[in-house]
Amino acid sequence: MKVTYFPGCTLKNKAKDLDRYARECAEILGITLEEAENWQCCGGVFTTAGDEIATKLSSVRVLKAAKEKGEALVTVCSACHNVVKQTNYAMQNDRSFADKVNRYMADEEPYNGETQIYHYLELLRDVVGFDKLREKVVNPLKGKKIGAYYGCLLLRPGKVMGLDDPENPTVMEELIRALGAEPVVFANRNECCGGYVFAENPELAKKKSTAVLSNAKANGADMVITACPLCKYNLQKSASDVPVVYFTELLAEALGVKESCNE
Amino acid sequence: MQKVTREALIEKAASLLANGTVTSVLAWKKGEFDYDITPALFTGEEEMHAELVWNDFCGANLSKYLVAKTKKAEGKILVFLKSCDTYSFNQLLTEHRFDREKVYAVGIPCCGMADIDKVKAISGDGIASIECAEKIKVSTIYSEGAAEMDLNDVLLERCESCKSKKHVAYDELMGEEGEILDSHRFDEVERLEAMTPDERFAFWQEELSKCIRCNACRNVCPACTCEVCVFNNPASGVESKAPVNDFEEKMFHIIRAFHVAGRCTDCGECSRVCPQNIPLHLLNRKFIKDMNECYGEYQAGETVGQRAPLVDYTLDDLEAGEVFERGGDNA
Amino acid sequence: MQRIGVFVCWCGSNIAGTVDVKQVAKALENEPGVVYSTDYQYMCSQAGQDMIVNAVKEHRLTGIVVCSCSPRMHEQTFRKTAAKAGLNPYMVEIANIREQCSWVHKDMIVGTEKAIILGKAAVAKVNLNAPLTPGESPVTKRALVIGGGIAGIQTALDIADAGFEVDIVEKKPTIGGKMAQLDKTFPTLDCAACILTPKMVDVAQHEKIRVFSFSEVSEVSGFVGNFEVTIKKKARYVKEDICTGCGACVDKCPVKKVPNEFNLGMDNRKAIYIPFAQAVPKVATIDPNACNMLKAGKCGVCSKVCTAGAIDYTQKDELVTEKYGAIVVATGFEPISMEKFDEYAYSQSKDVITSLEFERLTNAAGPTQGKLLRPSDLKHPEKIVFVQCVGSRCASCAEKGKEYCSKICCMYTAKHAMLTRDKYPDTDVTVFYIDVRTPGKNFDEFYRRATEDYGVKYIKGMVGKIVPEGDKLHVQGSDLIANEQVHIDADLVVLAAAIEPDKSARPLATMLTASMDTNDFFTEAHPKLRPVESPTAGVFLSGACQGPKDIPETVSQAGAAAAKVIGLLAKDKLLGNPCVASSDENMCNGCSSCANVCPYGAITYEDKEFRMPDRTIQVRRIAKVNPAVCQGCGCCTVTCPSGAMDLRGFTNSQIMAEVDAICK
Amino acid sequence: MQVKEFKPLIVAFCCNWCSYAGADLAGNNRADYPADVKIIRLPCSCRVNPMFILKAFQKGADGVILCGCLPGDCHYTSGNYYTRRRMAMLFSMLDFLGIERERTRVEWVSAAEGAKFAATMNDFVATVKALGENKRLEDLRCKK
Amino acid sequence: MNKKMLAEEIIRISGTDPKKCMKCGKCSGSCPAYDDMEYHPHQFVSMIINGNVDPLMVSESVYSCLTCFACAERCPRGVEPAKLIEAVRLFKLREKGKNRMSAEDVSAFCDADMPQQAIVSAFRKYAK
Repeated sequence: MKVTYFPGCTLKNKAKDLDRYARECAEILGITLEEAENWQCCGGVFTTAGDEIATKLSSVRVLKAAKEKGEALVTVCSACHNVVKQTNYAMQNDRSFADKVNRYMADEEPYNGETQIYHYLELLRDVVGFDKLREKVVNPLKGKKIGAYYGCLLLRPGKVMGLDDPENPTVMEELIRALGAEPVVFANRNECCGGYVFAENPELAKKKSTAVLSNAKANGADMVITACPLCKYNLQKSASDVPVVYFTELLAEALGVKESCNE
Repeated sequence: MQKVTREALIEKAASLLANGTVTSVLAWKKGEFDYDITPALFTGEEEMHAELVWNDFCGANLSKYLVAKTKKAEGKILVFLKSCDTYSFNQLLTEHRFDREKVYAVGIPCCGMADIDKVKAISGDGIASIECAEKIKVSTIYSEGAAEMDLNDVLLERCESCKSKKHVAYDELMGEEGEILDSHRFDEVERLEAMTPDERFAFWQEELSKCIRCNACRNVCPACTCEVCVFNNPASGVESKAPVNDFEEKMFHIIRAFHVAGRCTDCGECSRVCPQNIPLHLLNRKFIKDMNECYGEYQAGETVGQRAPLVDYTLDDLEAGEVFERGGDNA
Repeated sequence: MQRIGVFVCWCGSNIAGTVDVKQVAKALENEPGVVYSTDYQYMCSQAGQDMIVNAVKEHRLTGIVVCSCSPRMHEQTFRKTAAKAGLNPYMVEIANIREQCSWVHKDMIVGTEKAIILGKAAVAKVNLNAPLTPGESPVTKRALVIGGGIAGIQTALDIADAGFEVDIVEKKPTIGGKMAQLDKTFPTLDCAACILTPKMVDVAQHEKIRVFSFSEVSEVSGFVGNFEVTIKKKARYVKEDICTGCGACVDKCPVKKVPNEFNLGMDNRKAIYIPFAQAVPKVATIDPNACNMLKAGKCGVCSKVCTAGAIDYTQKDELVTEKYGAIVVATGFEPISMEKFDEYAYSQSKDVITSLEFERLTNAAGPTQGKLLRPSDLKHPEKIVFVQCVGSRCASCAEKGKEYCSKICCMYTAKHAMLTRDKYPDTDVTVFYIDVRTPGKNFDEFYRRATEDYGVKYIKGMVGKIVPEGDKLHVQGSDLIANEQVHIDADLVVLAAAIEPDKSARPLATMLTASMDTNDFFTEAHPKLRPVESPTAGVFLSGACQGPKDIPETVSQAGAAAAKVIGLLAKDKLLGNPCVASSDENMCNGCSSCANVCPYGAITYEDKEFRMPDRTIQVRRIAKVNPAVCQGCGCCTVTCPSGAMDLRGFTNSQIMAEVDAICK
Repeated sequence: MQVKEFKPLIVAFCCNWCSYAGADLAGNNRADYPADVKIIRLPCSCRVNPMFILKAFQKGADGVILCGCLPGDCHYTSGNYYTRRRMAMLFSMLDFLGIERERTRVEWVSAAEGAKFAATMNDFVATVKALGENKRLEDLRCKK
Repeated sequence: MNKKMLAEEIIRISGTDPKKCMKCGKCSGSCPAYDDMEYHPHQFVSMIINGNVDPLMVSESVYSCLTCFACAERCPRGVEPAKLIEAVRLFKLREKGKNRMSAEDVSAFCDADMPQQAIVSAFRKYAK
């Protein structure tokens, strides 16, 4: 299966490993991530106002590109996923917004949210299947107790994202189990890390990140995984000593390609 | 879309007759003129070779005839259904009007049917013969040689705005399946809605004044299969043989449209058969459009067992007076 | 042709003051069918009625028009008068020339003119009237109560005490329902078991009551007075009539780790079990999903220890069919699942519980023998947080919560908080509330006592997130009055889960053709005036199946439903309303449109043979209206495309004749 | 010559349980509304067949009004909901044919709303009066 | 623009209906930035309903909102206070010269590990 892949700007820079591991692992699982041509930055956050058009056009462009190829669109970064998915939802459900966008992009064929979007985790769960993934694991992560940190962007708004139960998600826990490790459920896994506010108010961000990791630690996690570069950044800057890694790194390790990715 | 040939139809019917699947075949045959094709029941292969017709004038929707024919027939009836006919077929099943077990439905692809008035406009009156091949060739008693025309130039209105090339019911499909189309069938309704009430009144006064109450629209309509029509029933209070006053025709058409509202599949037979060319389908489409807009998209006959908008409700439906306010002022 | 008499009433000066009654009588004299026309001061008086009776005889009248006050006032009176004169009572029509004419118009000429037109319309209608006879149907003098909670129990007892037979169908192995699981009841703090179990015993011992426990209704046919119901008695693998309820089998059963549903899974029961000590019937039941004998054919201990020989591993589900005159629905409620509200960490911590679980934790027969110990480590909780409105008043997402107020939570939360502080005064108790709703006798006083006398802290605000950390539950909520966010490290959190109708209600409603609202609560025939009846004749509603209710309300409604049932069963025959729909089989297409809109399920279809003019026989599907079930709204008549369906007393031609007369 | 005042002919279909009782209450309260309104009593607003309305117009009515129980209060639980859909569709159709939309109306009047009944009738009569005689429905077929 | 029009404009931008609020306070019970806000989520809703928007326009609270959508997800009435806060923030930023952050500010918080996404997001939130 071939899918259109939207890496986003961070994965091309600071989060290169998130990207590398994701591509390599997908190949092993029989999926080719083909990077979209000429993609533009998603903007990092989705502006909920219906009259904000310009900031959402980059998402619409990549969605259209996938539609033209007749492929699904895959994202790895939580923020990109949130922006693209929310934009697509608005294109499907907010007529006046969609009309404005389509008018703005007048030279092209109208787009009404036809593209199927997967977060990489959904790809693993719904397309590959965790049972199949388990079979491909060569290096089971036995004995590791891992907390899955979802943050906000993957899950909320639940009605739009539809990735999982926004209050009681299970996808990453299932992933951890499939990789042979033991998931640690902790309540703060869907609480905010502080997000972009660190730029204004680093103390607030630190407070939030510390609360997340201390809750993970209190529930016995040796390590926390995330899909979001900003979450990872905030969590790592907090006062906790729990290591934070991208979920794709864990995946690569279990599939035995971590070393080759780093060559 | 690849056309299915008459020979293929006969071959299919003959084989089903031969293997005992069906005992009769509901199809079309020539009437008084070449363009006057009417439904007919066949029981033998020879008969079909002699009379069965399948060409650009087979507009007649055979679904309705199943109501009467299945009651009489002993075995199964093979019926050929164009995509639009299959909607009527399902709608009749929803209303329990015939026994599905007694029918073997064969879906056949359709490229649209010809409008004889459009043909005549090109060829002139006095048609002697028509040949349907790549082109439609028409010879008249007044001219030498034949007028040639493309089917696409003389399509019936209902085929120009065809809503679906997909068959929603069949036991067997000949040729390839089509798709539900993004038709522009409400454009004309919208044009009328955009007029002033005076203009609309003038339009309908002009059109309905042509009505001669021949009842052809009712008799052909696949939704009009009542055992006794209200207009023939003295107890209904609207029975009428001859109009009492000028309003009578108007009333006839409103009541007829209302009676089939939610049940009309928009097959367009009413307008096709109207000898006065009154665009009766616009009344039906107005109801369909209103129901779609007010109560959600609904296509009668799409599946068997649907609940039509007028036999359903929600607690927060719009009020009768609000129907005019939806979607801006259309006055 | 009818011979119609017209009687114009003066109503003293009420009518005669604005309407020239003589002129009305005179004008109507010439209407088609009218053979006699007169006026009188008070038509409804004895003298007036006698005048009508005499005129009927003298002029051989076949129809009567009374021009008088509203038919809502005296239609019944004049129908009786007609009957006295030997006429069919439905040959009477009233022209309302008082409320809708003389009282609203001031001008004599205008009033008279209108009164004449109204009279003409009535005459036109009577010309087409036909004698109508109400249908009669017998009444089976037995009631079925579906659900054996407090609602069903009370209804059954009240009906049985009036001398009628009652069967209770309960899907669980015992009757008692939710109330049996409760500890104390508000606002009096009676012990629930103390007031419920005597009633359960009454049920068991009442000679007029049969209990079908561990049974479900599987089919319903018929109509008011004449229902036929098939009851499925599920196999319990114990012969109910032989088992003595001694409990020896339960003691010896080796399968010990089956979650005990009566204690909401907070402790375990055996594979063979009696739900609780006061169960009715007190009979053991084997859980086939847990029993080794039934699963693998190995064990048989219970059979060996049962001296009565009541164990029967070969028992099968059994179907029983019985006739009933009335059916009472008392299917009750369930708390909603907390699955979608995991911001409260219900799935993550055993110490986040629902209020019903809290009831079991404080109940002497519960898993902790009534000591308030938290489930995770059986320690006494020192800080308890109650959260109200969990899933109630939730309009954002239908699959998550319920839009309505669950009504009972404010009171039971106050009760829980108060009882906790009473038994364990060292406990810190906080309640998060949106509004405290206490309409009810002694309810607000009760709630005030919780705060004033027992020191329960009420915080106006809502909990947003609960984070279990270590052995604490970190509760984060808002205090809207203080305008601050509060953080409480609690030991136990109790969620007041919204309540919803029992899941069995929806399929049951379909079987009964009883209507439900969008929340699956049964709809009442009239929200104010017929609150315990379903719109479907002969089906009555008791308890929370109709809407959230507390115990006192449930018991009153149960009694009211019983009174309605008794009123029905006391009749030997039911007289129907003759103004019902009927379908002309010669015109009916059998299209099912009418059944789609019938609110009462009065229309069924049958295949009928018709002899055709050519002597062939044709089978056609046709509609049949059950006159005992039809209430005569006429909705079907308009839906019917062929006009086969008509409404007696208000036929198409009668109404058209009125229209004609008015528009002439 | 004096112009004769136009007296419209109004047919009002009222359901027995709410709006007919509302009309009675209007009478009890001696409310005032024009005698042009003639009420026909039916069990439920859902008994009104579009044929009745058309018949009234055919026979010369200038306006037709349907009154029923408030939504949610129907004596038969759902009758007025069907009425609402049917009449919305019918009225829209009449408008589509160029007939004045003000000549038809549906109003929900409860048994307690005598004053509302009278006010509704006053308003409706005034509206129809302003429209003048019902020509269109009668004349639709004739060419000018 | 008068008070009422301002509130209406903010409601329009937000695409949500504050009148659905039943004043339960779950938004403020959920908010992770509560203590860093002068006006809290439930106050945003209430003040906008009341047309009392001026204090919100001058408050720093809008910049403390993390847009984590916890209030929106948990609101039992579908009011989604985050969208109202976003609308006020946008309204402020859209005024001429009201950008809160400029390129020069970046160096102040930038470090070697910071993901690109962080700068982009901050600009979306703090500048037009």
